Amino acid sequence: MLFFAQIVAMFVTLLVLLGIAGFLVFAERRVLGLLQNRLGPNRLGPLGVGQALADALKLLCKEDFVPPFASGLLYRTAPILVAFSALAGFAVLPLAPGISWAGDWEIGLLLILALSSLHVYGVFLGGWSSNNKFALYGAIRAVAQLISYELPMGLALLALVLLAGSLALQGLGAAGQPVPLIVYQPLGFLIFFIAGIAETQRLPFDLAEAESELVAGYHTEYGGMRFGYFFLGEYLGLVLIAALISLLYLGAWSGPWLPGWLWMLLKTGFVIGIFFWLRASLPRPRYDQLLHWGWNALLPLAILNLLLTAIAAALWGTL
Amino acid sequence: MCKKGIVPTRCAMAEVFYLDGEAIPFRAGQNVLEAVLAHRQESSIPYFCFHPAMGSLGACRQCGVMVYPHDGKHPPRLTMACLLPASRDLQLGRAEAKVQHEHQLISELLMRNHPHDCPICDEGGQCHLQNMTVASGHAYREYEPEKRRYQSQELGPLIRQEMNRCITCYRCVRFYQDLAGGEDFGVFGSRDRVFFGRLEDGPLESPLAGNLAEVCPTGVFTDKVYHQDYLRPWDLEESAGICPHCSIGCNTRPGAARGRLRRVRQRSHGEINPHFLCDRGRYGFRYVAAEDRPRQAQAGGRRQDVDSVLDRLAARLAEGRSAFLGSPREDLDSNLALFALARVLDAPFAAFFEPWEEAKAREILALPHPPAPARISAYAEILVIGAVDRVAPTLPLFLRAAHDRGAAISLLRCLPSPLTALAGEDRLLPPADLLDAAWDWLGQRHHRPFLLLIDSESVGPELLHLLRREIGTWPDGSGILPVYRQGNLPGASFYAVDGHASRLRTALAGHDYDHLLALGQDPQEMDGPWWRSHGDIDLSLIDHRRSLSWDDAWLTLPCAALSERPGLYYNGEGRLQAAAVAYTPAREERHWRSELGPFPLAAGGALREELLPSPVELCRALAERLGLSERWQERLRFHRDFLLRSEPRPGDPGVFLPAELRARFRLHSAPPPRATDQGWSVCRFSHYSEEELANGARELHSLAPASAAWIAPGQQEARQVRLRAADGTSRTLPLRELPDMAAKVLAIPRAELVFLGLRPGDGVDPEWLD
Amino acid sequence: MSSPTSTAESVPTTLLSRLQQVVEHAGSHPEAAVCDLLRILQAEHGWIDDERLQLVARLCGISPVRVEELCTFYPLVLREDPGRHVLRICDSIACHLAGAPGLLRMAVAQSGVPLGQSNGHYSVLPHVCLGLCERAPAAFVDGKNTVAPLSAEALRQLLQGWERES
Amino acid sequence: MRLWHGLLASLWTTLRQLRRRDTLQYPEQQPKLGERWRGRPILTRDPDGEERCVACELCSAVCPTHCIALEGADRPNGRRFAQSFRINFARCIYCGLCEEACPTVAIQLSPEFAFAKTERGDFVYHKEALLIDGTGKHPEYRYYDHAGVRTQALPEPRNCDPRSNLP
Repeated sequence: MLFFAQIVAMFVTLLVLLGIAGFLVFAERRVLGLLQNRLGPNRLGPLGVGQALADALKLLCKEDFVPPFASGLLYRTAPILVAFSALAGFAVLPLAPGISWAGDWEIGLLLILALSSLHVYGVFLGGWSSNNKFALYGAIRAVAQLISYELPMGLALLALVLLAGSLALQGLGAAGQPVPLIVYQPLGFLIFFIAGIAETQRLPFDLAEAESELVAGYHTEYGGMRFGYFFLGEYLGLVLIAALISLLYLGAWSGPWLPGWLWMLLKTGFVIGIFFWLRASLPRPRYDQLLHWGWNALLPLAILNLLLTAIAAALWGTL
Repeated sequence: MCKKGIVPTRCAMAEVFYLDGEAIPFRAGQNVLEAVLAHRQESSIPYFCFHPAMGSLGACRQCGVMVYPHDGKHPPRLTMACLLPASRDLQLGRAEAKVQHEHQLISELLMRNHPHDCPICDEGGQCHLQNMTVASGHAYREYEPEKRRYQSQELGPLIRQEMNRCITCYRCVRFYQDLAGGEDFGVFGSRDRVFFGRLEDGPLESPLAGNLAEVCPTGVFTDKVYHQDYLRPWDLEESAGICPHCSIGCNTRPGAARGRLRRVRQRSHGEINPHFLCDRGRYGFRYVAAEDRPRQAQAGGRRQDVDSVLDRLAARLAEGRSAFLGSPREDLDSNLALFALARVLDAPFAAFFEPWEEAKAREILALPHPPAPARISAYAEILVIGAVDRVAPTLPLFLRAAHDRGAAISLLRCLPSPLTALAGEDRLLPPADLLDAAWDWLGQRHHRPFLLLIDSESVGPELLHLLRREIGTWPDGSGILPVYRQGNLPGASFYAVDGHASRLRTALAGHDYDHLLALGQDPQEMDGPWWRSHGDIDLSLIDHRRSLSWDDAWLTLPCAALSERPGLYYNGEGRLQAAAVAYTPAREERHWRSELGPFPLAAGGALREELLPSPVELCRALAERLGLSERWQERLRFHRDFLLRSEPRPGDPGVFLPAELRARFRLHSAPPPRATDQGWSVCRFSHYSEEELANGARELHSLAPASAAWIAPGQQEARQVRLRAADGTSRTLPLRELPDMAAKVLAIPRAELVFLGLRPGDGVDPEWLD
Repeated sequence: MSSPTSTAESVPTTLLSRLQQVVEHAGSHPEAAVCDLLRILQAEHGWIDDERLQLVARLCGISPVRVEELCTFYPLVLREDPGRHVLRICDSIACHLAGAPGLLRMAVAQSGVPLGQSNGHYSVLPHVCLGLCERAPAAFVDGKNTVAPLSAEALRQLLQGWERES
Repeated sequence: MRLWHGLLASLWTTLRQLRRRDTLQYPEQQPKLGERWRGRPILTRDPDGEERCVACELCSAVCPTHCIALEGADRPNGRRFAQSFRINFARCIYCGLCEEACPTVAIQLSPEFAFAKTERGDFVYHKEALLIDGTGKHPEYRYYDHAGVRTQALPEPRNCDPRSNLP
């Protein structure tokens, strides 16, 4: 019975997550509008909320078209892989102490890092199987970008793990009580934040789908709900990274008056808002500049950060 | 020819002078402007009053160039290019600021009284003044007085005058008086009141008046007929055409747009029509838009679709009791197609319905290569027989040029003629006496080559026969140029003049043949009495004009007009020329909502072609229905290949009927001379605008006088005259006096002559009525 | 060419025969007589109307257009009825400086019609140089006499005289 | 340092826009269009109420999309007018060259810009739909005042008459 209830609850969680992703698309457009003197979509429903539903419906109703030149199986699986890897990460993400599907897994952080790497497989397979030069370029960019930013990200987290002495997400969250870890790790936070944007291929680092150069990048040939999966994956990844940032650096569920899970949600929302803000403000860098920063700036900084943390930990001990 | 930019000294061919450093070759006697115009299409020197046919006047002062003297002592000076003889190594400047300023000033002066009405002016888009003003850079007027204003005249249905636009270049009056010999148009007044026009309103009398629209460098004289269907010239599609309205075969440039033929302009052919086109050629094209032009096939006077009419016609032809009649005004291929059909059916075929006309065609074919019209002016002695100016109105231009060069022109005529002023010898004779007079003229000793210009409509075959028999004894270079109103007489009659007409008549008069299929000809319009006495013959017509028998004919098939199909025409000198399709008749249409009217073509709408079949297509369809398609094609190809050794394309100068093909017609015996009595005789009266096709051109035909019998003044007090045909029918015609015509001659329009079965020169017994 | 109008009633036979004599005098070039004919006809009638134009054309064997070209070109041939008298006041440069414009204005004011038009009795025309520059302003009366210099008073009296005459 | 400055400056710039809104809620709020707005071309009349168009065909000649088609005719008083005048707005790109080419200021671009049809053929506007009862941007202009041609035959004393007695 409990098992059955859990299945239902998981299903509900999934639906909620998908709903959040859909809502975020709308929310992003509204926020961008606000930041750019515009209004954004405001016609459907109160404040235009219905737009999210309309978009989803539209995507669902579109023809499921596989280009004749694409390699079918990979082409079909790639978007699912993307959506899956993003969704699976939420299994280990704690909303508050004890609120998480996978419980307090010791290797929760590792799992999330692994899943986020898996995400790029979907992207790459999609670009590869499309048999389209723009898609392939986009996919190659995504892979190279991921490799370049995975390293500083890992190193930044390593410093955190060093401080907290735990790989478990709940443990890491607990380490941020009462003082958020950003206080100890400002540099690490910055590195993780930047790498996180790159990881999720958000603007300004969305070079894998830079429409001015690559039409639509890796999902050039996709349409309908398959494209929708990519979209879902992207926005769920965004939520995941934002949640991780708030969990790891911003003190997770700590906060006065309100219950912890709400604090967690609020902080995640805040980080997502910052992501939107960045998107509205910053232009896209050149691809070589992106890699240059990743390897020549972010990676040495991350190593430096780890070194400093290690020294500090050796001198004053861990948390 | 030197190419532009190549160092001129390398060019040994021609002598050159230099304009802005560019070498320009010239021939001796050319002036600078002529040489520049001959060198390239667009002159870099602006000009107005100069015209290649009229030469230089130096009146407009527009064509100034800077002349640099060779001696180095004198300063350079500004000279009019049209008055400056081209000489070797002359150094001229055009592109320099001073000259350009001068051009600008002259433009400004010329525009001083010119209205700003280009938008409502028909000349806009093809206006020499517009082009030159833009080219000279004059854009803004600094002096804006009130402009001079005239009362324009109403100059008839063809030409419109808007005198306010005049820049007094005098081109019109130079053309009209000096070249065309017109007497009813002149230049009045002096100073800035100079007025070009007639004494009072009224249509211009010269048959060349239409050229004023082309001669005028701006919009004083514009084409009224074009104005009815006006579309800017840049929207017109122009093609290479051949005028089908007389034997000269002038080259034309029809302009069409949106499925309508809108105007015809002249296209220069150095041998035929170097500069000008007559009004029949210019305005005769409107027959394609005649209100009564047949567009529906009929059987027994009732409308039927083409296929069922063709079915019935084919069934009738299969009976083997049909004869065929071609037409000298139809193009070569149409005639050959019908001829080939007649041959495969083994049926009688003729190009003429009248043996008399056929004999004349035979004599025309038998003539040795006649000179080209433009060569007329090179002859020193010319004998003109008949009213050539009425038949081929451009000929007086060449005769006038010959006269100006000192040629002796003799004129034998029975009708008044504008050539009287040019003729040294001018004899007014009844038509029957023309032969004797011509014989007398030949009897005078002529040492230089001479030319006989014969209006073959007013003479009989015997005159042509006797005269051309003598050619061998004439000085080398002498020749006969016959003129007539059929556009393709040699081409139509080549296979059909060995007594074919007589045989056709005999066949139809007997019991074996009771059906005649006629293309572009109506036997009733060829010989009235004969046709009336053979009323039991069924007639099928293929034509693009509503001829006399159209509504009574057994079957009628409308076909495409000459300008709606390509064609080959042999002109009077035996020159084969090709005409391109001038236009495809069409109606604008749109598909989605008919009540909103046609969808604009320019906006992506469609034209629905309203095609009528060409005679060749009709013949092919008949051959297919008869199951003779292959044999017909074979025949057609055989006759065609024999006649067309080389086939010209539209725009080509043309190829000649080979001499050996003409030679076979020389062996004929003399046609029997007609008995002449000393009483009244008839001659053919015609107006320049008259021609079977051009009669359908409403605007042009409105100038033709009403049908009447014309006699010399003071011969009869009667008001009317009644003439009887051999079969007893009669015609009563109003009697009109015509000054300066032969005595004891009744001049009668062709339709009446045919109705009565009379030929020019026949004696008549007129019955005078009050 | 418009149809020739009958001139039998307007031109007396004596005059016609005189004109024919002039034409005969021109010999083989009758058109050379056209100026003389116009001069004679204008002296007799005061101006050249359409009938006389046609008559001249017929006598000289040229088209009326040619005659009209000539008539309208020369200022001394009048194609409109000028009234009984014609006063031509020279307005070329010497006379202009000596006051011809004032005289012309005066004449217009007195006759009551614009220059070149007749008030029924007479008309006043400006004219190109009369060759009397030394006695400017000069005038030419009725195509016969010259008055030079023409004072304003003389002009007034002249015109008044003509008006009284009628 | 410049990089950071640039990043922060751009973030600040976008943040400052939070309060401003340039978007109009279009169908409810109507935009205020400028005088020289290039919307749908119209045909105007002169101050006397006569059609200004004289069918010179310059607009159709200059139109880069060939969307204008017209044919002229003469009125009984000799004035030229457009017998038919059609513009296919499915093709028109509102470049305004026709207005610039028009010598009689007949064709003018109006501020009307929003028109949608369900059928392509309905975009073809005929003269009745194009002609307005007004003078448009040039209220005083009459082409015939400037043309220098009287199309009506008015014998005036000022007309040049070569037969006049004046020298």
